[in-house]
Amino acid sequence: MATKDTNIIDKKAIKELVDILDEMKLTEVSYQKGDMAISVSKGAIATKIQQEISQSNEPDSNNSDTDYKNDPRVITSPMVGTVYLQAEPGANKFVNEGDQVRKKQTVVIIEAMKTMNPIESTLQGKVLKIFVENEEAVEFGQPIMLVE
Amino acid sequence: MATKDTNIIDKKAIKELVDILDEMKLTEVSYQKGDMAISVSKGAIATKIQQEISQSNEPDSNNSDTDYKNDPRVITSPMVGTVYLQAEPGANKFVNEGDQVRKKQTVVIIEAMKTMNPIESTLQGKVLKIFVENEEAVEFGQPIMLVE
Amino acid sequence: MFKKILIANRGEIAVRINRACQELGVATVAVYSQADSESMHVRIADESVCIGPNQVNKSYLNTHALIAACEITGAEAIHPGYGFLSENASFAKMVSDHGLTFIGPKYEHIEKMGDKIQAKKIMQKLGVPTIPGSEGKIENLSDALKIGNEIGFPILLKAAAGGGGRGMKVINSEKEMNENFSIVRQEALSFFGNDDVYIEKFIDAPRHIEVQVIGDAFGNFVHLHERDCSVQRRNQKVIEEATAPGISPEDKAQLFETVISAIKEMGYLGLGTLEFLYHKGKFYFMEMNTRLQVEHPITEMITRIDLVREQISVAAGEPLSFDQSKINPLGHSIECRINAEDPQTFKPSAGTINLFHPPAGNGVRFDTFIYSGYKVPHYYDNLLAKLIVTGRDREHAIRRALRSLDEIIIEGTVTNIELHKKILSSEEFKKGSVSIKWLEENISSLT
Amino acid sequence: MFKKILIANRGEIAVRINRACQELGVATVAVYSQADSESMHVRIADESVCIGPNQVNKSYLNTHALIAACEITGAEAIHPGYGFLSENASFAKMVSDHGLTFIGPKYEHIEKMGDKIQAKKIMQKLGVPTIPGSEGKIENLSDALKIGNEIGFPILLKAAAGGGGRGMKVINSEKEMNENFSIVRQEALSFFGNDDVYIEKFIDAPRHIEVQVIGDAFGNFVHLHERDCSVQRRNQKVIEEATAPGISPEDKAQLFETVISAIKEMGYLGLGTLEFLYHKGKFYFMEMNTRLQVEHPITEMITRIDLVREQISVAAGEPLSFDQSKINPLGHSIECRINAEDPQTFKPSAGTINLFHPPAGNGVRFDTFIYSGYKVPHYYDNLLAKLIVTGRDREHAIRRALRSLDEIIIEGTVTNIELHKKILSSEEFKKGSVSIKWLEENISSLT
Repeated sequence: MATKDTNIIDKKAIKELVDILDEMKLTEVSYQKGDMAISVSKGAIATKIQQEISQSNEPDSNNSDTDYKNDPRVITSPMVGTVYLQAEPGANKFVNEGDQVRKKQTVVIIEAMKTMNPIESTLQGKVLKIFVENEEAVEFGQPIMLVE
Repeated sequence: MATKDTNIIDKKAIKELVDILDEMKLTEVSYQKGDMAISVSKGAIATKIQQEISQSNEPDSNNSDTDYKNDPRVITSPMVGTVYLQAEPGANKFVNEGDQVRKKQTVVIIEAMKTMNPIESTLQGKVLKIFVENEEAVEFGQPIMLVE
Repeated sequence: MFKKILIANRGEIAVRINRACQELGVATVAVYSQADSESMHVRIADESVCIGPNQVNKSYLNTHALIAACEITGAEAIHPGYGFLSENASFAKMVSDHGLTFIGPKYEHIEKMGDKIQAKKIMQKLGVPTIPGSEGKIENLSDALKIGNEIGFPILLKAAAGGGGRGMKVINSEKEMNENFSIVRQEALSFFGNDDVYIEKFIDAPRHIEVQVIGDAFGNFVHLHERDCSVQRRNQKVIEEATAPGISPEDKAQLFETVISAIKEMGYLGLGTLEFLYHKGKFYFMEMNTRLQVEHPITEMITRIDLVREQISVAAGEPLSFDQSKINPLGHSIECRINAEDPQTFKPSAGTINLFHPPAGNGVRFDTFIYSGYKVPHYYDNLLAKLIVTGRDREHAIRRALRSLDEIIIEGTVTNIELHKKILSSEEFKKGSVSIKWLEENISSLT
Repeated sequence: MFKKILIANRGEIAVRINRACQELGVATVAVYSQADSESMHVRIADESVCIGPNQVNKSYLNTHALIAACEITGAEAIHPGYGFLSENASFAKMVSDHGLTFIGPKYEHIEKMGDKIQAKKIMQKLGVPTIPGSEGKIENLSDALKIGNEIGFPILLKAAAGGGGRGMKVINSEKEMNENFSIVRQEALSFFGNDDVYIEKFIDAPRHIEVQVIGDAFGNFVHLHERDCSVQRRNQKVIEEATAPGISPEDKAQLFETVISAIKEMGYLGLGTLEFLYHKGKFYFMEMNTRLQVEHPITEMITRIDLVREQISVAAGEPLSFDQSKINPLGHSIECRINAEDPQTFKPSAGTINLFHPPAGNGVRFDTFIYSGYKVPHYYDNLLAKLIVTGRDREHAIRRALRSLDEIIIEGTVTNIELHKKILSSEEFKKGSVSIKWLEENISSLT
């Protein structure tokens, strides 16, 4: 094994990163500073089997909204049901992309068990994107719209 | 493949990284500094399950000889049977630690199916260590003695 | 037959039900809490719907979300599994009011059997032997003392709304009754929202014997013999077996006759289990579970009937695929509940299963939902898997269980596998016929 | 019963036998080649002995090493599994000459049944229907032409020492006989070290039906019904099922009677399988396998008899644990052989199993030796696992097989799982009764 002073690799930096990995229960960490970049990973199995098992049945979700699942700028569905973007057929949408919304403003209606549930905005700002289409089925936690 | 004196790959750096990988029980490490970038990884699952399954039943082997399993300096048993270090009870051993052996010299006898099979040395040199005891059962490939 | 079924459960039982649906050619909808998005039951279903956050009352017990999930997916029926909403009569009614089918008994039967006092009265009337006790709820301490003296102490003071071993206390004397009557009532109120209590004769160290039944809408009622679930810890079943050792065929036959006559009289639909205490040659009805049981597979193995398949068929209005004459138990089957729990403290253990390798081979079934890399959430119960072994006889089944337990690899969380090995290796278990107190009294001396 | 058994095999069958021994309380010795040191059969045995290098003739076929391994471990009996030395009469005799027990039939029976010409003669004499053909070996071309004309072309020219589908050719005319007679003999000589050949009537597109039998040393002879192994590719079985669909109970009963009478007359000991071609309501004896078969589990599932356990008991001089009256097949069982092979070229595939997750649930058995992280050596055969599913009827078993195939995860090597799905989904297979030519003729059009 190489002696201490002639090591090519900066073991100390890697060790620090591994400690962070363990402490934060991560499976992978990458770090880059100046001309140095390090990436370490552990426990590849978990990721692997999950990918494999998912192949046959990806839980329903729109490709477009999965990236935003944990985004704080997103209004998510508080319930399971069918979403309506307007109060009745032919009416204007509650909200259009580009509109400003206030907190507590009704942004969509979700129908569940024959009941219409007005869904209020939890955010304030400009609607950048509406992820759902009229009469689409939504599940709990599904992104409805992105607000800046 | 690169010729000896013009190695393109810095094997030493890779070796260091592999040592770190092993020591810190990682499955993957990437390291970049200056114009050098290395990434190494190992199949962690394989190692893991094998360790786990081995716990309940480690194939028979003497701790003392396992390290030498693939050592070219070792004479291994060419057959399954019971090893004898001397021709008959009370006689001198064929070979003692410290002796010089020649190729084709009988070093032990292995009894299998009531037949005595003289085992000849495949090596020449000084006997550093004899791994087996008299009347011990040996399997195929089991180290018999270490020759310098 | 239904075209699509929503499975309102998680874990191994959701996986079990999903498999039965697949084999029936029925599409499945899995529901899940946010903590369960990576769970096996979600991954193997045809569709899945997230119904709420991690807490069970906002997800798996969220009746509105479940009905809405049927609406958006077009599922025609709901299979509740066990636990959660499986014995919730008002949910069963709600399901039916929405034009959907609840895969279980009629809600009236769920309701009646859910009230332990009423259940006992009904069974008594139907000729099923019950434990001597108060006729209905006890109004006050003086009544309690009077009835206690009539039946003879020790007696059991039980919450009418209790179950699963919770909400009961042994009372050995008038003095203990004086001390405990209001405490038990108060506990009943705070745990179950109902302070009705009743009294039963306390039977010391009985066995737990239960009878599996099923009925269809065409007047067919069949029993699938009994299970012995006496190996318990804190009233939780640990090991179950079918059939029960050391009880004469005549006594069993008489019990089955009584049971069948009762459920026929009730017009019971679907799967049900009548639980009995067995002591000195006598059976005493305890309660009826109006749902699929955790331990149903041991009955499946010895009878070769797929209970979940039959349960779904019956709910779909089809007749049973067999009659009593086809039920001839063969061999002996044992189930070991593999829990994620600390072997010393019995505390539930969560964590990531780094590595999972199941036992296998002739006569071995391993019902589970774990896989290598699965993170066990700590929000739900700690049942990881059920090892079900079946052998030509009890001794063979025990040996098969032991070699199977040796084969299991579950890395990343502690389990009670070693406890199972100790139980199955103990001379007393091997002899058979241990009581429901045996494990608890011997757990520290098992080696 | 033996105290210790040496298992002279590897792979799934060595694991299977080890489990049976564990359940009997018998200690086990695994043997292995250097390539197999990490193999499951080594890991689960009580002891293990490395018997040689990777090549089979120096390890698993190394009779001296096997006997020596018994000597150093004190094993009293050798279970040969299937393949390797399982039908080697001189090895069986050598084992017995060394005071050990060969777990299999008497070596005389292995020897007689190993010679296909002699086997046919013996069975003919015992009243078992055989395929019309030459009475013994053919000396020369002119005899071959004469017999060919007597029986009527097409005929099959077969090497006496052949087997497993190797060493045979269909001859359609005198001309083809002229061209091929010496070629077939020469091939027989180079493959099997014996150029004896014989002639049989060629039966086009028959089914492969085989009967499982077992005999003990007390004059008990029992059949365990039949298996249909018609789904083959290049004479290798791909899917087997029990019982065989579309054959009348009367025809089966008559066959069983003939078979039992024959093995009783032989005084046959242990497990055996009589293989028949079935065509237009008639059975023709092909050969008898004097060993455990790969497909034995489907018979175990429908009869509930542990064949390996019985095989060991019988070899230990014990009587069978059951008689014919106990054998009442229930349900339908199907086995899919999961091979590591390229789905297009069918070339064997080796490699490391990065990830393995088995199918499970009611009615599912998965006999295998692989595990996550196992490196499949390329020296041996490519059978990775056997999926055995059992359902209430054939349709149920097929559905169960399909959902189980969907559950399997084997990562790191290609397998024939997709082929199994195609076969089980095809209308012709579902109808039942396909011939041994069906798969090969339809393999490219299965979707």
